[in-house]
Amino acid sequence: MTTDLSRRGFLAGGGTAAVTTFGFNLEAATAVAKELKIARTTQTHSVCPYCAVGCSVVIHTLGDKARNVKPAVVHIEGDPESPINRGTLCSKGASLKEFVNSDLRLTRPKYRAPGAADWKEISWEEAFEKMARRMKETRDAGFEEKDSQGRTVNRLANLAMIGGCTDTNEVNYLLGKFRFGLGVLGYENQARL
Amino acid sequence: MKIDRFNVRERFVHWLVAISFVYAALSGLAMWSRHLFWIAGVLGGGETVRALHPWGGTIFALVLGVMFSRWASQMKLDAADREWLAKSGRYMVNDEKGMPESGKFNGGQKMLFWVEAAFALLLFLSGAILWFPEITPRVLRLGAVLVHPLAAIGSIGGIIVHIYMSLFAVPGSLKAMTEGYVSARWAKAHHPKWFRQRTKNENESAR
Amino acid sequence: MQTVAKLIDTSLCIGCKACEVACQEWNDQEFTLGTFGGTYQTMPQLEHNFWNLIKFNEFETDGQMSWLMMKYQCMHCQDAGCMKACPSPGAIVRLPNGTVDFNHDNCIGCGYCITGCPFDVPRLSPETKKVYKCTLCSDRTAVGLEPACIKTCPTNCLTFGTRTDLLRKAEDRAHELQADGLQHAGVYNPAGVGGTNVIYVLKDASAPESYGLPRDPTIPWTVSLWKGPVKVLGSMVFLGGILGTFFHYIRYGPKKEEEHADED
Amino acid sequence: MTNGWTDVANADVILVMGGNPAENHPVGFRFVMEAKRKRKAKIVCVDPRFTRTAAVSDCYVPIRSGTDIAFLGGIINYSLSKGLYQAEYVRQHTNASFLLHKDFGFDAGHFSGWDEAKKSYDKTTWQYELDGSGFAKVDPTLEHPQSVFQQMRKHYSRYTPEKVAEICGCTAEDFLKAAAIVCSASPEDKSGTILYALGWTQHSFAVQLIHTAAMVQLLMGNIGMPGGGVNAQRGHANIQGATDMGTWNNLPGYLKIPRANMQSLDDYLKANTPKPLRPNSMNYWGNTPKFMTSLLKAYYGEQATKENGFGYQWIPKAGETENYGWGYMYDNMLAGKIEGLISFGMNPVANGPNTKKMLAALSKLKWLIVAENFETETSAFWNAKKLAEKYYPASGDPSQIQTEVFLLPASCFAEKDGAFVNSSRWLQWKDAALDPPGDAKRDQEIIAQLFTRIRTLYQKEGGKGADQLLNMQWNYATPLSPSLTEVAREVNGRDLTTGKQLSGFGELKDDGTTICGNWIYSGSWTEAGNNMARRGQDDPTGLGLYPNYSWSWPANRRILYNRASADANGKPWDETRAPLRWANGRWSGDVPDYKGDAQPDKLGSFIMLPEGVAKFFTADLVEGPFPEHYEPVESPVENALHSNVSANPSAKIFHAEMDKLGTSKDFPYVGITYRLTEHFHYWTKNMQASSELQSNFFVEIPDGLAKEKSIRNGDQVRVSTARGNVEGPALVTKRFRGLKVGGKTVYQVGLPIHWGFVGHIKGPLINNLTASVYDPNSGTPEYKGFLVNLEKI
Repeated sequence: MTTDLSRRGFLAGGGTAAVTTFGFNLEAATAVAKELKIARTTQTHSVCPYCAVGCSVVIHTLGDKARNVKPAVVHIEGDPESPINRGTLCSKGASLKEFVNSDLRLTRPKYRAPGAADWKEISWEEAFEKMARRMKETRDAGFEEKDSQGRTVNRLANLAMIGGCTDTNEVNYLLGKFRFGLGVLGYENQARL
Repeated sequence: MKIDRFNVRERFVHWLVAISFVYAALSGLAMWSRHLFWIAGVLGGGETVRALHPWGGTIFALVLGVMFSRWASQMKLDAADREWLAKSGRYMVNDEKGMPESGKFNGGQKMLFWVEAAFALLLFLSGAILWFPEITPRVLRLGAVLVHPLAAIGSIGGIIVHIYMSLFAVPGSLKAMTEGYVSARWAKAHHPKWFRQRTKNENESAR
Repeated sequence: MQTVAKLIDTSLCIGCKACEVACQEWNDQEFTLGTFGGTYQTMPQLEHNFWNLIKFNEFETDGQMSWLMMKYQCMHCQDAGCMKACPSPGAIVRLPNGTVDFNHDNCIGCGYCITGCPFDVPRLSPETKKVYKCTLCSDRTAVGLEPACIKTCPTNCLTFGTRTDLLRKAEDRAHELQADGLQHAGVYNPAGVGGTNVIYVLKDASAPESYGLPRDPTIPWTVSLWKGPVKVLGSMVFLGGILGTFFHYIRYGPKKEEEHADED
Repeated sequence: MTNGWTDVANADVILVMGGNPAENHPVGFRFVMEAKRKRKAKIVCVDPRFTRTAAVSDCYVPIRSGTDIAFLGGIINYSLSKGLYQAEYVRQHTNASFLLHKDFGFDAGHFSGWDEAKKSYDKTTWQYELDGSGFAKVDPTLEHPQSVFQQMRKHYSRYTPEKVAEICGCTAEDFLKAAAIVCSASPEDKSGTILYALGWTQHSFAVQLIHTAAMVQLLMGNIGMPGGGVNAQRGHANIQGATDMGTWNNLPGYLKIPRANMQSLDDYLKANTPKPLRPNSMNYWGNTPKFMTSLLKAYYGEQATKENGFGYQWIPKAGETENYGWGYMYDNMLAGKIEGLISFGMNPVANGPNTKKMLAALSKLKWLIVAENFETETSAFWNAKKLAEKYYPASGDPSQIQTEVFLLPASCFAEKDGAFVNSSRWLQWKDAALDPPGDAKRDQEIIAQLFTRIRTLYQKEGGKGADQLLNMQWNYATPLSPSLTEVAREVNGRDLTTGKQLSGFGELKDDGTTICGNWIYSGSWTEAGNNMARRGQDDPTGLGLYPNYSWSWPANRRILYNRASADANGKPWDETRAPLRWANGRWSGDVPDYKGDAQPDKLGSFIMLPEGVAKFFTADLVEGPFPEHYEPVESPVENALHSNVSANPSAKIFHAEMDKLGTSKDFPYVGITYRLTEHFHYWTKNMQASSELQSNFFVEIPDGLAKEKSIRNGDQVRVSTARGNVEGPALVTKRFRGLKVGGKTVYQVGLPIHWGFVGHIKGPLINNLTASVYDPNSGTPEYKGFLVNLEKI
């Protein structure tokens, strides 16, 4: 969905500044030269990732989704269609653009070897291989098929998983399958804190 | 006969004062009224004017300071000057009979000196306040916005008279500030006391 | 075009600072990470890159705490001191919808507007040497969007509309608050500056100072004098000086050297 | 939330306690302001600090942290003794009339059944008197001395206004003023809501606190009513959804984790399917077999057969008394019992109690996987000594920490689709606006890759429990990056015989012919499409329910227990606020929390409970069937009700070497931690916009204490506990005052949480101070009310 705001209307008469330099148009109602930065953006509906009020937001991205455009977020503001926030946002929600665009965002997998004093970058492939190997070693070492009384328990107590409160239901459902596939019982989220 | 009136140094200082004054005055006028903002266009645009006007004023104040230190002692008003001033109405209508004789500077010139110096001081102080509106106290700025234009009006007014006198009203005056000398006739006519002093000195030194 | 306005109902402000951030974000301001100021208030005062500040004021009266929070920004005065003081044509403009906006192409950075403003709002940027303040998001209002601060305000403390409507709404709300027991509730739309396009409903309009608002703001008298009578005086002096000397010359002509020479 | 954000606007009374929504949920708070503006609702704010919520309240009462049960208990006593409760509601919709075991009682801090040696209760006497057919005996007159109502009256008669004032540190007048406003919601045509958050849940008696709130609301007749309810304001975007999807002790949809003694599916269902306690109880959890079977079928697909109990054996089983909760997790980690930790968007070093213990525990891991948007204290834990030596001088040098750490760049909210569940239980679908930056990947891809690769290893090499891992169904169209719409459809469930999406959990079967990934979400993606993405603006009841906007669990019901909004004949208590109406043989309005066509008097109104009615009295909790005031584990005073049992006898306290507790001799003040409106948790220190609003950590100090200690605003101070310390400038304020408790002045010190050792702004981690002390029911740490010392430095 693309906004149909035209920038023509409000840029009309942009040349008055030159005239006034020579003092002939003293009270010129100078046109606003600043362009509306969301005049030609693509809008996507999303939900604020912070607290659980669940405010809807509209993400304005650069470009019209054409093949040769890499979208970038130029602005995020409240979605007026949401009965919850009706377009409003709090101070954190109002700064979401920075969340997406922050230069502190992680963009490459990093690896810290045992005893190392620094990160080093690692490829996804190498990272996945290593992680899968570690998980298997741990599971093979810790998997309990039977408990001390000989009852089938099929559990894994030496591997724990946490998180989820910032992820979607669907990702959490997948995490749940991952968890139960491994037999993990130690599984917690922010609700406990 | 030529009589030296201002030496090179004095003339330099005077013209530095004059140029910086004119620049400060014009750039100031540009920022004083929207009707005169066109001057800013002539002087390189509003931002340039805003940036350089305080510097022009600062140079003006500095060289005026030099001029002041050089001339202040000569500008003391004596009894004759006061009498001259009291009778200055006659001077204005070119009916100078009965007016006391002037020295190197007449009472009017001395007054102009003091008045312009006082205005310059006010301009400099109030100008400094207005230069940095983001840091100077508001109450000072509120005073300065009044003092600065008033002092400017006064000093420009004075200078208009000064220019008129030197260029038109008293022919031959300009040479004193350009080439440094005046004719004996001129000196005798406008500053007889000074003329006598000078000729006496010359006679004495000639003797 | 109708004059638009912003209504700030202080009885509904919760100090959430959403308006502060919305303003910063929309206007792509550079952020300043500060030091601790000993208060919840973001910074002591408005800055050239911070145009919308919530002021926090704590009071204790008879053991009862009150914590007043109020958004502070350009008031978009009907009779704007900044415009009056500005020497540069087209630098401060009144848009057809009543907004007092700065056009930085024309701003020369003299800072007279800072002195002319009775609300201490405009600020000079040390980098660009130009003055900045709230624009009422003129780029948004131009296309029919509400200003960013108003859009984001969660509690309805801020509303946007025509000045006529909002003045009526403000009066109604003040009456409502009075009926609820806040007998001094009232509207802040100071006459001294011809009314403002930012209108407050105060829980105690008898003491606007407690919110950090001036009681009777007017364009400072020195500024009015400067931009009024002093200008006339100046024009008279300059024109009078030039014309006077000219006619003096015509009437009396130059001084003669002979007259004095004869006396010798 | 039993109700929802939009519904708060329907309230006449709003009690804000244990939360500070004006600061932490400002947008949700707009409905509070709307109620205040439009309905002239009265806001009561009870909080140790005069917060931004207090600033707009009609009545503010300062109390000592952790005395909320005393305060609410006082309100119960006030309500009962003044007759300010909705009698008909209480009689009809609650278990007030149920008769209790004749030996039930409470004495000197303990309920009946306390075993001092085991430090736990035998709950035999906490049961109802049953008749011959296994149903509870009732006395509709509520006058029987063994009735819940009379027992409750007796229990709370000790909570007099004077006692409340003595415990809480407020004045009796202030308490009475607040109680009067809260109880003004007792008439049938008035409703009041309670808003709470972590100010209640972060106590060693947290669940009991919420129990007390529910009791107050039942007395006022506020549960099920628009503008009523007990409403938790949750702190993270999908904390509700994450909990719905299962925690250590739950499968999705709050199905309990099997225990080792439940060896077969039948054992499990027998143990977890409740029986009705009254003849008219609908007892909806009686459908547990359908929910569980459909989940197992979703998990194990073809491998789940009737013969193998639908794959039940592959679900891991915990020991009968085992606990794998948060506190235990890190205690075990510290003891070296955990080798690997996978963290998806969580930062335990920052948000777990006793940071030094957290750091030490992580150092014992062999490996740690962290998927994040930003570097966190957790991913950088091995570098804590370098990054924050002031606080962790004894922390290990990186060279001594053998943990292998993987830090994976994940996608943020804007870069992925899927649904978040807000506090109102609304599932709101969002679309992806752009791709993750750089090499960052969407979370589902990271999970799928890990899962697929470890499965491949087991397929190739074999290994322990391989069938458990390999039988988990993962047959997505793009298995290495499953589409979340496909997953959402699986979560909703479908009928395997018709291949059609289920329209709701009413269609679930226990014979293996339906699959459903989470029964409470069934109805979210039906044949009609993705209901979570709906944007309908209509609001036919005018109550702000918006039935066609997004989708609410369960069954798109917006107000839980809404059957209780009407009397026995189905007549709404308040005609102007009726979420349900009974006419022409069916209920209309909100989705009824009742059988849609059942006569008003046919069934109990609380269909999820075996009693069929709401419970004042419950044997479900660990430390008692009625809430009782206990002091925080670290408290400056003894319990004024029973000094011999001062703190919660059932509180979970860990005793690792680093788990020290302090006494009021060394640590005379009370510390409380909280969020500021300027920041969000430990995230926004990465945001310049938020950091600009408040760059610095500070310590909020009451005016009186600052005077005593000659501390001026801005002076550097150190706050310490038996665990650690934090340093920062003081913010001296009158908004925080000393409270008179039992003849002495107790000062509280405010500690905002948002800083750490990575990000744009840095400061101490507040959990340097907190203790590994937990609520025994929920396993939430006690972050409000612990003992601190304060020094000027």
